[in-house]
Amino acid sequence: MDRTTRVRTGVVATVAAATVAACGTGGSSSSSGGSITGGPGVNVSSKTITLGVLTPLSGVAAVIGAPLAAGQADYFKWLDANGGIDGWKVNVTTEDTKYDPQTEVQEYNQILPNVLFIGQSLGSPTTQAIESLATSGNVLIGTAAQDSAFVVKSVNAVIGTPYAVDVANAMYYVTQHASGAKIGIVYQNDAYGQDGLKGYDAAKQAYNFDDVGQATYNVTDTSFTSQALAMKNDGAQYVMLTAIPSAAAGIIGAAAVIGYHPQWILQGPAWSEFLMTSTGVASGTKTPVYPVMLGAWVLGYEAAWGDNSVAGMSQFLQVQQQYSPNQVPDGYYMYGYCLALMEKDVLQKAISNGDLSRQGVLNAKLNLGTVDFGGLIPTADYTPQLGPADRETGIYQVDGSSAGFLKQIQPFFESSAAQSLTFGS
Amino acid sequence: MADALVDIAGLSVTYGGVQALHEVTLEVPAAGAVSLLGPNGAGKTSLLRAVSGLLTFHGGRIGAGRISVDGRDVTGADPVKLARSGIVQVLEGRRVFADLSVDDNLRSGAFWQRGGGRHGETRDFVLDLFPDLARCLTQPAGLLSGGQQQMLAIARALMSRPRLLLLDEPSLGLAPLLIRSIGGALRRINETGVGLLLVEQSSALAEAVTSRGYLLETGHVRASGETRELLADPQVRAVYLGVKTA
Amino acid sequence: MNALEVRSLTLRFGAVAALSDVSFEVGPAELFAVIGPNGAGKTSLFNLLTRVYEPTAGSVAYFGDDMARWRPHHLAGRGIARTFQNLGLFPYMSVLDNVLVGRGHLMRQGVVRAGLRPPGTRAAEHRHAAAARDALDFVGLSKVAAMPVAVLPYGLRKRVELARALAMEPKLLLLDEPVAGMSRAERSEVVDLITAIRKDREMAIILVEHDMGVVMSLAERVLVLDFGKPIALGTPAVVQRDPQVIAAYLGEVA
Amino acid sequence: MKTRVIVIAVALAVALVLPFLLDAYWLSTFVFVLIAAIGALGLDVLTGRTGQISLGHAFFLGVGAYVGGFIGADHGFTAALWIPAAGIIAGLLGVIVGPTALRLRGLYLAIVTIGLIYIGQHIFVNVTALTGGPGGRAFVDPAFGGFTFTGGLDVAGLSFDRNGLFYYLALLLLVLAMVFVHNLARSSVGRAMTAVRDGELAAAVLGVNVARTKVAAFGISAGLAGVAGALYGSFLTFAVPTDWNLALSIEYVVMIVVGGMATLWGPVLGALFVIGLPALLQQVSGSQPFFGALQPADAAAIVYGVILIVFLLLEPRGVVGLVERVIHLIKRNRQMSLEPSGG
Amino acid sequence: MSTFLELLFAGIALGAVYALVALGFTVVFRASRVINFAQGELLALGAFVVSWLVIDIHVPFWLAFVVGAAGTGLAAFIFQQGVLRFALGRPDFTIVMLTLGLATVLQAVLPTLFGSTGRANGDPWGGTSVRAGDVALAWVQVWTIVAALLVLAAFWVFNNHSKYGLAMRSAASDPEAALAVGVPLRRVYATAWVLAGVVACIGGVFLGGYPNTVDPNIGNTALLAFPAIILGGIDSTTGAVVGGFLIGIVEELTAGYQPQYASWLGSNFYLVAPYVLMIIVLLIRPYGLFGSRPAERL
Repeated sequence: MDRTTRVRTGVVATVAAATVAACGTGGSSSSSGGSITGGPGVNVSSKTITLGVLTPLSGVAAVIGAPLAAGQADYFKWLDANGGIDGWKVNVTTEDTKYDPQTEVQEYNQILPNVLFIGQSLGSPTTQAIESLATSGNVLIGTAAQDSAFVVKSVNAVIGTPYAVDVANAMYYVTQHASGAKIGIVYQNDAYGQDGLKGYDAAKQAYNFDDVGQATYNVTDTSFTSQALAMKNDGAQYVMLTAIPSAAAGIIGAAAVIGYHPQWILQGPAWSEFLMTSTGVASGTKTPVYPVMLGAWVLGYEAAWGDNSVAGMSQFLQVQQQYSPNQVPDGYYMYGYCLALMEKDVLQKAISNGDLSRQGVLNAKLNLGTVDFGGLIPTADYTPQLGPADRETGIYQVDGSSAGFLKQIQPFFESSAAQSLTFGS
Repeated sequence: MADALVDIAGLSVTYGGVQALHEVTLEVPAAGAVSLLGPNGAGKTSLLRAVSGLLTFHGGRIGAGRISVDGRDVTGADPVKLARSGIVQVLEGRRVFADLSVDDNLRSGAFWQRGGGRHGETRDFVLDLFPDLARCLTQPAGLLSGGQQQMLAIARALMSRPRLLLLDEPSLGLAPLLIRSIGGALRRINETGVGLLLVEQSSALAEAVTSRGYLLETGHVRASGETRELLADPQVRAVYLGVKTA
Repeated sequence: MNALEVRSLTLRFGAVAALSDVSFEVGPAELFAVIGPNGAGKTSLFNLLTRVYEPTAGSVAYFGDDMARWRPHHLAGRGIARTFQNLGLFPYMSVLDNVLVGRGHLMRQGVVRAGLRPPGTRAAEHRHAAAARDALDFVGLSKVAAMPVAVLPYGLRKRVELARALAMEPKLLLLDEPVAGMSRAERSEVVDLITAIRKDREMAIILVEHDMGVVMSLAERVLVLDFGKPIALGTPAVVQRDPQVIAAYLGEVA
Repeated sequence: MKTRVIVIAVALAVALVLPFLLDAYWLSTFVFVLIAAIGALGLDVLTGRTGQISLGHAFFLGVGAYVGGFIGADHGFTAALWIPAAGIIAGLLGVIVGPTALRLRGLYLAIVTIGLIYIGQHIFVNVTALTGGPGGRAFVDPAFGGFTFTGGLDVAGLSFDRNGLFYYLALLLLVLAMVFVHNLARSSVGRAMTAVRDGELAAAVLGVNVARTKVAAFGISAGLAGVAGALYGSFLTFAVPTDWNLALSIEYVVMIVVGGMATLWGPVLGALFVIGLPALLQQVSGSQPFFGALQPADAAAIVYGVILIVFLLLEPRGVVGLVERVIHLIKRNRQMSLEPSGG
Repeated sequence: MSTFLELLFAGIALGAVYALVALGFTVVFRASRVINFAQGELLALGAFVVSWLVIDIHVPFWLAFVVGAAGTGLAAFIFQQGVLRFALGRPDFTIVMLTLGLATVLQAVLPTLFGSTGRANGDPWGGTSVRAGDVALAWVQVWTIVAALLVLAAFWVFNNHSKYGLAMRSAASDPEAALAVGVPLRRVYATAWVLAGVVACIGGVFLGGYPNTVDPNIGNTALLAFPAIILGGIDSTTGAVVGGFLIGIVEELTAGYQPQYASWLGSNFYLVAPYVLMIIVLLIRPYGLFGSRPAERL
C-alpha cells in the first residue's frame, strides 16, 4: 500500500481505528479457513502475513540497517516465490527509524495495527524504547541487537551470540592460547561497552587471568592516544576492543604510532570491511590503517562469506545473487538473512499450532526449540526458560586475501564462562 | 543651485513612526564650510546620516525631499558608494577602532585608495595636519587621549580623500585648547577644497571653522545665516542659555 | 533634613575623570538642576546617584542615610525614581505595563504566587493599575495606555517615563533630559507638568537638561559641570551671567 | 478580545477531539508535540521573556525524567507525585545552577549552558543507581492509584489507549502550564522579566531585583523542563544519558524561535513545527529512495531545513506572526463582506 | 616521562584541530556576531570532497586539497549570499537558526552524496610515523600541527597585512564607523564566510587523517571546540587558537592521568574537563582570556 493512501484511510477510519488500537491487542478474529486464528497483520483469506521492520536506512547507522534489512527482505522474497510457509506469504513493511528512539516509537505506533509482529528492530536504545509497549501488547520483536539484556525478555527474539558471551568466549580462547598472558580491554562508554565488560569480568572470575587494565572511550572521541598509551603502559599483550569500527581503527592506529602491537581482539561490531579498503572489497583503495589491521582477531558467530563447507551457504548466496546482486560481502546482510530464517520457523510453528494471533506467535517463539541456520550462524535454542539462543563464538583473523578480509581461525565454540553467564536482573 | 556642493531640499526623515526632520532645506557651497547648530535631539545627526547614507543603518528612512551633491542626486544611496564618491561622515563620539593601531585606523579609511593608504600625499598631509598621530602610529587607538582620538577619527575619514566631510560634534568632551587645535585643522582641511558640514553644540568651534550656519530645533530649520551673526542672535542665545527673549 | 547630600563625589574610568570632587545638597522639596555641555558628566552623576556606578571617592547621603551599601534595585523601595536620557522604557510592553514595572517594588510577589494567581491578586492588581492609570492621566497619556511603547513618538515616550517615575511614588525624582527631542509646544507642556507635580506633592527633583529655557524657568538652584568639574552653583539668574558658564557653552566668544 | 476567546475555544475543542481523528502514528506524534510544548514554554520564560539564552535545557529534561523514574518506577509512587516532583526538583536545580550564569551574557551564557549539558551527561553516566549508567534505564507509565496508562481506559463508550491517555494528560499539563505562564507574564514578576530582557540596568534602577528575576526565570524554565522530561521519559519508556544532549537543547531553542518568542502560543506552535513537520515530511516522502540514492528521510530532512530557512527569512515573528496574519486576514475579509450589507 | 610527552604531543595535535575549528567560528562571529552552527557540517563537507577527489577520482592530494578548500569556501559563500545577506539586521537568534537550517540540510545531503561509511581522507602520509627520542609521532599529526600553525600564520598575515583583513578587523571593531569611511561591510562578511569555509575544510581533512576516517560524524568535533572559543574570548582570533591548543592538551592529559589519579571523578572525565576549565576561567574573566567586554550604556 502506498503511504499517502494509508494516511488518508487512517484519517477516514478515525474513531474506529483509534478504538481498535485502544483495545490493545486488536481482538483476534477467528479465521475463515477453519483452524487458523488470525491477528493483526494476518489476512487469513489471502494467506498473507505482514511484518514490520524498524531500521535505520538513513543517518550514520544506515551502514548497518540497509544491508541487514536487505538480507531479511531478500529471504522472505525468495520464500514467497518458493511456496511460502505452507502457502502463507510474508510481506514486510519497512520504516526508517534514523536510529532515533522517538522516531522508532512513532513508527511502531504507525505500523502496529497492520503487522503481526516487529520483524526487525535494530539497535539497543531504539528497541528499548518499544520494548515495554511490545510487552504489554504481546508483540514479538525480531531484535537486531546483541545486548545481552534482550535475551531474557520473552518478547525479544534474538539470534546470534550476545556481546558478553562473545567476550567471555574470547577470553577463554586467549587463556588457552597463551596462558598467563596480560590482558586488557578498551570499551565504549555505553550499553554496548558495558555488555562487553560484563563478559570480560565473568571470564576473569572463571579463568583468573591477568587483567592489567581497562580503559573507556566515548563515541565522539577523535583522539585515542591516551587509551593506547594506557594499554601499552599496563603491558597488555591481548587487548579486547568493544568498540565501533572508527574507534577500533583509531585505537589500533594510535597504538601502532607509539610502537605498541598487542594481539587486538575486535568485538563483532568493531569490525567493518571499510576499515580495509575504500569499497569494502579487495579491489578498492587500501586505507591507511590496512597494514595495522592485519592479524587482528575478530569475534563473530557467522560463517565466512562464501564458505561452502557450510550447508546453508549455497542457498544464501543464491538468494543474494537473485535479489541483491550488488551486495558486497557483508556480515549484516547475512545477519538479516538469518533473522528471517528464525522468523520463518516461528511462523511455521505458529501456523502448525493454528494460532497466528500475537500471543500465538509469542508462544511459538518461546517453545520453538532448536533452529538450524545451516551453519551460517550457530544453531539456536528458544525455550521458555529464556536465555541466549546460543553461546557460541567463532574467531576470525583479519587477512588481506580472504573474501571479506576475514579468515576463520577457530570454529564456533562455547566456553565454560559463557555457559555459566547469567542474564537479567 | 549648480555650484553648490550639497543641496538639500525639503528633506524629511523618519525612524519608525517618529519624524526627526521636517522639510529641511540647506546648502553647502562648493568648498564651503557650514555648521549645523542646535540642542540635543534637534535632528542634526539625522541630517548628517541622511547625507552619508548611514540612515538605513539606524532604521531611518528619508520620507521626502532630495539630497544632491555636485548636482548629482544621492538621495538614499548606499553608504559605501557615497564614501567612494567622496562623502564621508565622522561619527559622534569619535568611534575609532579601539583595538586597532593608529596606523591601521588610518589605513582602513583608505580602503578604496590605491596602495591602501600606506604611503602617498594624503597620508603625508594627514600626518602633517595631526603630528600627534605620526608619533604614535603603532599604538592601539583605544589608548589615545580623547583629543587624539578625535583627530584620528578625522584623519581616518580624510584618508579616503573626501570632497565633503560630515562632522558630528567633533568638540564633544574636549578641552578648549584641543577644540581650538581641531578647529585649526578643520580650517586647513577646508582650505584644500574639502567641503565641511559641521554639527556642533560648541559654538566656539562652529564660529572658528564655518562661515555659514543653520540653527536646527526639533527637526526644523529655525534660522540661518553668517555663523557669527547667528551666534549673536538672541534666538540662539535663548536656545542655548535659556535667556528669556523679549 | 536634606533629601540629598553629595560630598566630594569623584568617578574615574582609568585615567579619565568623569566627575571630580562634586559636592552639593538638595532640599526635600527643591528643584535642583544640573547643566553642562555634552560630556560634562551629568549622566555619570545620575548613574552614581542611582548606584549604577560605584564612586571612586566621596559619599552620598539620602535623607541622612549613606547610600554606599545600596544596590540599584534598593532605590525604588527607598523612594528614588529616575528617568533616562536615552529612554529606559521597554519597547515591547504596553504603556501601562511600563508604568507598572515602576510599581513592582510596591507589589512584591513570589514567582509561584504570580503564576497561580490566587484569589485577591486581582484586587491588588486593580489597585496598582488604577494608580498607574492615574499617573498616565496626569501626564495626559491615558488614551494610549494599552499601546506598546514602540509605536509611540519620541515625545510621548518621554512622558511615559515621567508617568512611570511618578507612579513609583518617589521622594526624590531624577529627571535626565525630560524634554530632549520635543517640540516647543511639547516642552512647555512638560514644564507645566513638572510645575504641577511640585504643586501636588512634596518631592525633591534633580533635573539634568540641555534646554536652558526649561532649566531657568523651573530650577531653584543650578549646578554647572564642565569636564566633570563643578564650575558654578547658584540661582539661574546668577549662573546665566557667570563668565565661566558662558565660556563653557558659547566658547570664548564673549 | 472576543476573537481571542473564540480562538482559544476553537483550539481547545480541536485539541480535545483530535485523538479521535488521528491514527496511532499521528497520535503518538502529537503526544511528543504536547510534551515538547511544555518544555518549550519553560525555555521561553527564560530565553524569550527574560532574554537569557540557554542551550542547557536538555539537562533539566533529563533531571525530570530521572526524578520521575526514581519516584515512579523505582519506588512505585503515583504519577500525581512524580510528575510535580520532577518539576519541583528540576526547578530547584535550576535555581541552584542559575546564579553561576548571572555574570554572563549572550553567547557566553549560551556556551556555558552547553557545558551544563556535557557535565550533566557525565553525571548521568556515572550516577548509575539513578540513571542506569551508560546502558540507560526504563521508566514506567503513569499510574494513579491502581489505574495505569498501560492498558488503556474505557469510559462512557469511549475507548482510550495508552497514546490517548498520554495525549490527554500532556494536554492537561500543557494547558495548566500555559495558564501559569500567562498569569506570570501579566504579573509584576513577568513584567520584571521583560524589563530585565530589554534593559537590565534600567530595570534595576526601577526597583527590579535583576539577579532574583533571572534566577526565578531559570527555576521556572527548569521546572517546566522537568515536567516535560518526566513525561517524555515515561512515554518513551527508556532513556540513556546521552539522550539529553545538545541536539535536544537546540531543538527546543528552534521551537521557541520558530514559534515566536515571548508569546503564549509560540512555544506550542514551535513544537508543532519542529516535531510535526518532519513527521509529516517523513510520511509524505514515501519509502522509495529518490534518484536511487537519496533516502526519503534524508529528503525530508533537506526539505525541513529549507522550509526552516525560508520561513525564518519571510516571517521574522515566527509561526505566531503567521497565524496572526491569517487571523487578521480572515477578520478583514469578514469585515469586507459585512460592509456592503451594512452600508 | 615519555608517556607525558606522548600525551602532550597528542594533546597539541588534537588542539591543532580544535584551533582550526575555533578559528572558523571566530571568523564568522566577528563578522556576524553569531555562532555558526553549520561549521561542523562545513568541516565534514570539505573532508568528504577532498576524500572523494583523491580516492574516487584519483586527483593528486594537494590539488584535491586546494579544490576542496575552494569548494567549501564557495559553499559558505553561497549560503552567505543566498541566505544570510537577506537577514542582515535581523535578531541574532534568527541568524543562528538559519545556520542551523544549513546544518540540517548538509547533514542529510552529505551521506547521500558520499555514503556514511568511514572513508580515508586520501592524504599521502597514511600511517607513517617518525620517532623523536622516546616519543613517536604520526606524520599526519605532525602535519596537522604544521597546518594549524601555517593557517594561523596565513591568517595573521591576512589579518594584519591585507586590505580585507584590515577591513574585517575594523568591521568587527565598529561596523558603523567602518561603513562610514567606506568599508564595504557586505563584501567583508562574504569574505569572512569564505574564510570560515576554507578553514573548515583544512580542519576536516586533518581531522580525518590517520587513524581516523572521514564520516558524517566528524562534524560533531566542532561542538567539542566550543570551550576553546569561549576560553579564548569569542571575538579574538588569537584566543581561538590559544583556547584550541589549551583544551586539546587539557583533554589529552586528563584522559591520560585522571583514571589513575582521580578516578572518583568518574569514567571519561576528559570529556568534560574542557568545560570545567572554561567555567573556571569564565568565573574569573567573564569574557574569556582575550575577549573584549562589550560596552553597556544606559
